[in-house]
Amino acid sequence: MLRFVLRRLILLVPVLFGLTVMMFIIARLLPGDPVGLAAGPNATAEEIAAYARDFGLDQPVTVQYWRYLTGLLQGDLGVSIFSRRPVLDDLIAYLPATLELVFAAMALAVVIGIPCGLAAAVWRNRWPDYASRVSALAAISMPRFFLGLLLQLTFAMWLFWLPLGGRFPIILEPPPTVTGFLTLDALFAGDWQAFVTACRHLALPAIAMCLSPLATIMRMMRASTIEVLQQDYVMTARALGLSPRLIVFKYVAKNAVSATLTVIGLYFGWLLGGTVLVETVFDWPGLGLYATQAIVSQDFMPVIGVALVIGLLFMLVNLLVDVLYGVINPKVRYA
Amino acid sequence: MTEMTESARAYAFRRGWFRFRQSSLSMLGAVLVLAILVLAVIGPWIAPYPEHIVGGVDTANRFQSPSLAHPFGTNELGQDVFSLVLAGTRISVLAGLGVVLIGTIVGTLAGALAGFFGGWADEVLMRLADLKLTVPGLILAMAVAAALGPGLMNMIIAIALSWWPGYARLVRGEVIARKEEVYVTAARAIGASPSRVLFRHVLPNIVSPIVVKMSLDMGFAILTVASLGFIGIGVRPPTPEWGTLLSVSRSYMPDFWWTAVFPGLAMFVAIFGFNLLGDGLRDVLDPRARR
Amino acid sequence: QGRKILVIAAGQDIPNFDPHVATGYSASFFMRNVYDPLVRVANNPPEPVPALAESWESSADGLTWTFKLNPAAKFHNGDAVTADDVVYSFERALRLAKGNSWMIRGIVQPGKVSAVDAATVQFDLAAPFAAFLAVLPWIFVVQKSQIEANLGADDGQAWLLANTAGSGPFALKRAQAGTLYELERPAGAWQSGAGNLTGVIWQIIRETASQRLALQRGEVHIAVDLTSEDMDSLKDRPGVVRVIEPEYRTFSIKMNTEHGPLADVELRKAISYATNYQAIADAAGYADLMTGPLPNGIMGHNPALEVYRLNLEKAKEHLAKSAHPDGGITLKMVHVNGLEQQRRWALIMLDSLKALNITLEIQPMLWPDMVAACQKPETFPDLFPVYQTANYGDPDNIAFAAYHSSRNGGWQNAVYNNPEVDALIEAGRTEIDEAKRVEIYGKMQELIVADAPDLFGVLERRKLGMRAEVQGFVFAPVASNAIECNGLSV
Amino acid sequence: MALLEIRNLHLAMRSFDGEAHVLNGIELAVERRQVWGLVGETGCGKSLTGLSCSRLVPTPPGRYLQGEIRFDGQDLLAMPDAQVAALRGTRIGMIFQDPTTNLNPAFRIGTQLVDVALAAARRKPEVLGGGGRQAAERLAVQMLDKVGIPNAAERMGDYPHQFSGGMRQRVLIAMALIGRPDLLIADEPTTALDVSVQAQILRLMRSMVDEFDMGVVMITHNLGVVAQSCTHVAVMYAGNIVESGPVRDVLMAPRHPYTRALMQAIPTRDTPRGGLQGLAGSVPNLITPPPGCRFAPRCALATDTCRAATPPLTGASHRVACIHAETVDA
Amino acid sequence: MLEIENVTKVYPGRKGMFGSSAPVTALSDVSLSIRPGESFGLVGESGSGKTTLTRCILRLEEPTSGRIRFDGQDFATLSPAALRAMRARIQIVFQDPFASLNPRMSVHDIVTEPMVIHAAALGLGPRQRTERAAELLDLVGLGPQHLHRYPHEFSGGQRQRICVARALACKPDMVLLDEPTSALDVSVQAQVLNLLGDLQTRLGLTYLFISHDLGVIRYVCDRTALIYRGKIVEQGDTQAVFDAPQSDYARTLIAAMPEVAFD
Ligand SMILES: Nc1ncnc2c1ncn2[C@@H]1O[C@H](COP(=O)(O)OP(=O)(O)OP(=O)(O)O)[C@@H](O)[C@H]1O
Ligand SMILES: Nc1ncnc2c1ncn2[C@@H]1O[C@H](COP(=O)(O)OP(=O)(O)OP(=O)(O)O)[C@@H](O)[C@H]1O
Ligand SMILES: [Mg+2]
Ligand SMILES: [Mg+2]
Ligand code: NI
Repeated sequence: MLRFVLRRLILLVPVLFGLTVMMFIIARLLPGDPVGLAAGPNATAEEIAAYARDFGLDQPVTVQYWRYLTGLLQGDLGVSIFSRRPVLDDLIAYLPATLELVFAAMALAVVIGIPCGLAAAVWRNRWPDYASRVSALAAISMPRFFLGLLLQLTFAMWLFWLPLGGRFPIILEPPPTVTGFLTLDALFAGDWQAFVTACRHLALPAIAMCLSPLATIMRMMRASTIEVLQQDYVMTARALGLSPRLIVFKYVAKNAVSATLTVIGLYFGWLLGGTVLVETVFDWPGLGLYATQAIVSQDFMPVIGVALVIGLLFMLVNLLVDVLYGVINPKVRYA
Repeated sequence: MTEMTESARAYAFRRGWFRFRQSSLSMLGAVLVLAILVLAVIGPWIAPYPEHIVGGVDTANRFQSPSLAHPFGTNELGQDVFSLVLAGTRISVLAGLGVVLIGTIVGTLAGALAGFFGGWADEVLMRLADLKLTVPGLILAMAVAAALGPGLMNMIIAIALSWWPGYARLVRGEVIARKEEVYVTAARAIGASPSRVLFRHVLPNIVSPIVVKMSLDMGFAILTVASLGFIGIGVRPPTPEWGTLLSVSRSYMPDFWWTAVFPGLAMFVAIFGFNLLGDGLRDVLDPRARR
Repeated sequence: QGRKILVIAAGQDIPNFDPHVATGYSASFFMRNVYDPLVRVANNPPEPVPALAESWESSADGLTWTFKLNPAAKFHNGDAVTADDVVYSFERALRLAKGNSWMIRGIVQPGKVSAVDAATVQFDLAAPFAAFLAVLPWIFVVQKSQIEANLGADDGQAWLLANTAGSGPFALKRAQAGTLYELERPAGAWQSGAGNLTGVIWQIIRETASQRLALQRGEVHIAVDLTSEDMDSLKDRPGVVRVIEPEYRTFSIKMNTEHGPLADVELRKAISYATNYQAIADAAGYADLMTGPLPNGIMGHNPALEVYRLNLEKAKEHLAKSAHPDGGITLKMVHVNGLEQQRRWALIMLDSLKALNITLEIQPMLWPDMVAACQKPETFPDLFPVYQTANYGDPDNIAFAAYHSSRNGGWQNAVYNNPEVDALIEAGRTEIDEAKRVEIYGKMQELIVADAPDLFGVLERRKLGMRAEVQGFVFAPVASNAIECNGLSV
Repeated sequence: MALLEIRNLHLAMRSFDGEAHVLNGIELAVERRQVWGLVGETGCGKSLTGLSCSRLVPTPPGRYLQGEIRFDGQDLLAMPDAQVAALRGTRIGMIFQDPTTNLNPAFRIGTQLVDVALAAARRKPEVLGGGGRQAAERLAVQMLDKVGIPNAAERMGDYPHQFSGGMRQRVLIAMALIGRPDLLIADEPTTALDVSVQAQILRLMRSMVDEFDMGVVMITHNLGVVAQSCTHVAVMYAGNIVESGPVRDVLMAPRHPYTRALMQAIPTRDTPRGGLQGLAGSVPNLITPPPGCRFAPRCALATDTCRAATPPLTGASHRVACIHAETVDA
Repeated sequence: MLEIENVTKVYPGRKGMFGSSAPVTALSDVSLSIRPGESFGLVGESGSGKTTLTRCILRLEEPTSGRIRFDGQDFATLSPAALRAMRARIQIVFQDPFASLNPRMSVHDIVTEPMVIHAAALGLGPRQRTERAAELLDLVGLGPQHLHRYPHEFSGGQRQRICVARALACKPDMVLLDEPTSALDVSVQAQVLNLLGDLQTRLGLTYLFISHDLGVIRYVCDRTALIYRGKIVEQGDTQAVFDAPQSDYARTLIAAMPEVAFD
């Protein structure tokens, strides 16, 4: 087990390496002139050149890449040519917001999706099943950004129930940073009101985000539950007089959840990358927004940084899922 | 075993059609998709204000709320939103088709070769696919689209670039599974060459999952196209594209909600249609997903 | 609880705190409130008012300027602002050659700013410069001792990324990149005329509709990025005050006068007559059509100038005289991807040019790509929309940037050059007599209109939304979205 | 009163092609200590008959047309669900064919056994003698021991995949017997096993019958297995029981043409090369079954009478459903 | 005809996620010699290596060591093309008739495929191939009306007949039968066994007949080998093996054989 984890961790290195190469290639494909943008509208050619020199952009790509790699090994992710801030600092500032959103969405998706999927499978071909299937498909088909807009329109613009966007009201003092998750920090600080406020801000974006993983988890859960329900051992359990509740909640659920687990892992990565749209809609100061702005201004160190962080997180989460999978699935563990 | 004299294919088709028809949802999907395809073809011709589709403006009539003359109202330039949404169907369908076709062709070829021959080709492909999995598709597509500049074709390429590994993975997995089927061993035992085995015995048997994935992916491709448009890296004006329309009009909410809501709804209906159809097809074509 | 905090909603993040590096209106907001220049600009029409300098005088030839510093002025750490600091700041700005330093480049030279005594600074200009007082508000003074203590390898730039060394009415309290920046009035603020604010928050709300809603709901006091549609919907909202004022911000579409079909002045005129100016104004909402190259109302602007207006007959006449009498050509127009107004104008141009049987290909581009395209006439697109904001309220600002051939290759004037116009601009620059300047600029405007290098578009009015409880706001048509907060109260 | 008595049971199953009449008047009576072998070709309805004994046939697609299934005198088909469910495990036990798929791979076998024991004890407290979880664990170990698992106590913590096929089948038997059922239905319990293991399992089952005083229905398609381990046999063809009775009587002197054909299709020590008799034709389509005797189309002796009506199962202990039974005997 | 000398096959262990499995020795030092025209039986429990042996014979799998000669020729020395040609002479029928036919091909395509592959050697045109396919179907007891049907329309016994027809298409000298009847009902099994016996006498085929049903082996085979965990534990005339088994394993196996016999 430990060896497995170590092996996987070592395998991360080449993938991350490939990632930097790929992003560098894409960055080089960009025909634009990020320096010109950063140097400001009134810069002369010499100033622009000086600017480029500042960032080593006058060097050949290979040299730039080499510098980047050596920097990376020392924990230096480069500098945004636009803000001149170190990318690492920015990532540290933006990441918690995204993670909080993703975790909230994922938690919603899991907490609602798994029981619904289970229910749909158990009452297969009856109304809970139809209802959940139609709504799952509709949820998957609903563009997140459109849903976000509709939610804003309804709850923030017409009903005035929830805030329109942002993470925390600026007038209020945010709770002291411990985890970077405002909700948790508020709880740690014992500030109930701040917690409620943070949750109110989190609500709409998290709902907009969670819908499609929720639907997928629900469908996956339904499918795997149905598959499990058709397994011979379920028939045996019924034939030997185990109560339906025990069968479903203990025997079936565990098998079905383990099949759903991989989807959750994959979706986590997908969500990390997918925050872009929701963050744009809700002005959520997270990685997605950061990446969008970097991409639009062709500031590619942040783009590479974001790709690296998301890639790393994605792989770590999937590693975690694989480990969990092994814990739930004795066969894998002992194989 | 049936004793009917009709050919096996006709029987299989009838059986599939029966299963498909039984689900009213699948039928709804089929109807929606059909409608979308028809609109994609004739949309620009039946639009009430064809000149608005090619960029005509009517600034005297800005922001008219929905009425008989303008069922979906007019936008910031006085263009008829209904005409724009109608014309957007073609763009979305074209883009979706483009993405899915490129993805399928490239992915199937790569996946089949990797799965069938294994070795270093497999290694390289799988590492590439891993890479793709770790970089979120949307960010990759955004970066590529930003690099290539706006435009329908560029957008299709940008998305397809992050799309084919999905097919490659699917096909590779299926090929590896099929490779172990007894009838494939049987073919090898009678001396069939590798290419014969691949094209005659393996590939024909994985058409169903590919078709299912394609129809499900159509919806997602349309969604991704719209997402890029929404971020603002979409088509060039004056091409009416749903995501771009939505992205422009979101600043006019809530007062001029119709400029945003109708393109969004069109998007939703189209994606929903393809997803319903894909789901129905999967029930029919993919034996493992059978209920 | 005794705290009076003004919240400003804005779409732009503050990229950098270094007053000699940063640009953009968000950075301007920051610098105007955290740092002090020698003089500030205020009122409408704009005029210089004392800041660090309590008084100033210039020699008759306009070459020597002397500023008396306010003895009360002190930095946030309590040290007095001295002439040394002022000299250091100007030299640093020139040394770094970033940010706003271009405004004084060639006018103020290194070594030519000197401290006469601790409270007196003297400038020996290289040439007379009519707009000198108008540019001074944009060169801010940093505390020499603090910078020198944190010099690093880059003249303190790295340190100033996250720190400040100013004397302004407010000091930085907290910064959350991408979210908000909070300023706080320091204990020993020396500025007079202060309102009751104890602090200011610059909150980043990227969507204009969101800004408007936040304003409507009283979550913010001022929203600075509102669109005309937002202004309409804010009309008659209780508790909201709308500020809609003309400003020196021109929007025009530059044509490639050097390369391609539009090198032909007849074709340019044909297009100038074919453009639907009314639609452009409609689409812009609260805006006024431009009359010639200079912004309406600025000194030297001629409101009676005869300019092009939609006239298809004349357009066809000029087209007939061009190399393409029947049209049938395709022109390329670019615009900044995501800039909604520019997209609208591109579509209006597409519509307008149909009348001349000219096809327009629209290409949204990223700004750096557009800047890159400006470098050569060959790469410059046929039609190129630009906004030009007067950084200081003087005709020289627009005239020099937009029409002087020395700017060729840059985005403000990529290709247009006319030696006569150049000469007039240079003359206007160094002339200090106002009447003569009006004459010079009048002549220049006529020449430019005859050349038709631009489609003169609109002057968008400044659109600010404000809560009624905000007191003490006085509009000045220069960078009015970089709100100066000293005098405000809530 | 017989332990289990199935009377004239008719069952239809719906599928895409139509509704198949899969059980067509099953008659079967099982007493305690009787081991009934249920034989027949694939798809003739053996499993559905077995499942019917504890009403586990899914409905839909299944539909009982008529008949009754009397267990201890009570008709299962007339009972509410909960009451049938209460019989499962404690009164009627079940063992299925594939020992690999019938154990839940994600749980320790101890857990699975204990859960069954606890469920049984809820309805039949004497199973655990009023004890709780600890008693259930003790009982589970005891049962494992009884079915011949060495080191039973230690193996409670193992997962199914850590056992061999034969051991898993033993575990399943232990699970089925832990609630001390009166009737055991075993659906092809040895088909998936090798011959040597099969012999052990059959021996184990026989010994359990006496110890637990059960009636057993053992479904198989191997006549050899029936001959060696059953007291009675019922031969099924296309949803009918065509012949039934004490195993010796039926196998030594088969009277239905189908039983005879089946016997002749098995190679024995004395069958000469080429001496096997296959059965021409194939099993009829059950959606539109042939009228009358369903075996008629493949039967050399069939006459118009055969095709007119389904012949009833007649006789005292050795019962046959064929009007030609006497002829065949001759 | 077929000589198998000291064949050993070791499958390397697999690397799993949480550890790796040990290598499996599927065959160890197996030697057999099959004479032309005989039926050679191979019995053993599941997992004893029977299928692995057929795969090694057909070179679908490379033996780890040992030699296999067919008609005096060592397969290991053949080029891939020559090997494929050689496969026309040894054919195989698999256990599961439901899995061994490509569901997307009609019976005609299935039966003619070997002829298409070996067209050069056989010299048959399309028309002749169809004719021969009809003949083959006739030979295995199916009719020409079945040519254009698809596998799922057939019962297990019929499918197994199609498999036999395919195996016979190239007029092989030897047929490997890997549990050809274990998926079938007894009545159908009898038909297929009779058909196989019939074909052997008519066409002079050599069989390697694999089964775990001792009754069937006894009925069909001239000589028999017992395989246990990859090792041949006993071989000889069928009669002798059954009447006087030498090894313990053979004795337990034969004793456990369920038979319809009462004493
Ligand atoms: N769930 C079901 N839906 C529809 N038809 C079914 C279902 N289960 C069984 N059948 C049909 O009922 C008939 C009898 O099936 P059953 O499983 O009882 O056969 P069996 O005698 O047990 O066969 P085997 O020896 O293969 O186990 C078959 O024709 C089968 O196709
Ligand atoms: N591709 C493979 N990789 C690893 N091990 C294998 C492989 N194929 C077979 N084995 C192992 O080799 C051994 C022999 O398998 P084989 O299939 O030859 O047995 P068999 O006698 O044909 O069994 P059955 O009667 O079940 O068909 C088994 O332990 C099996 O697990
Ligand atoms: Mg069965
Ligand atoms: Mg085998
Ligand atoms: Ni009869």
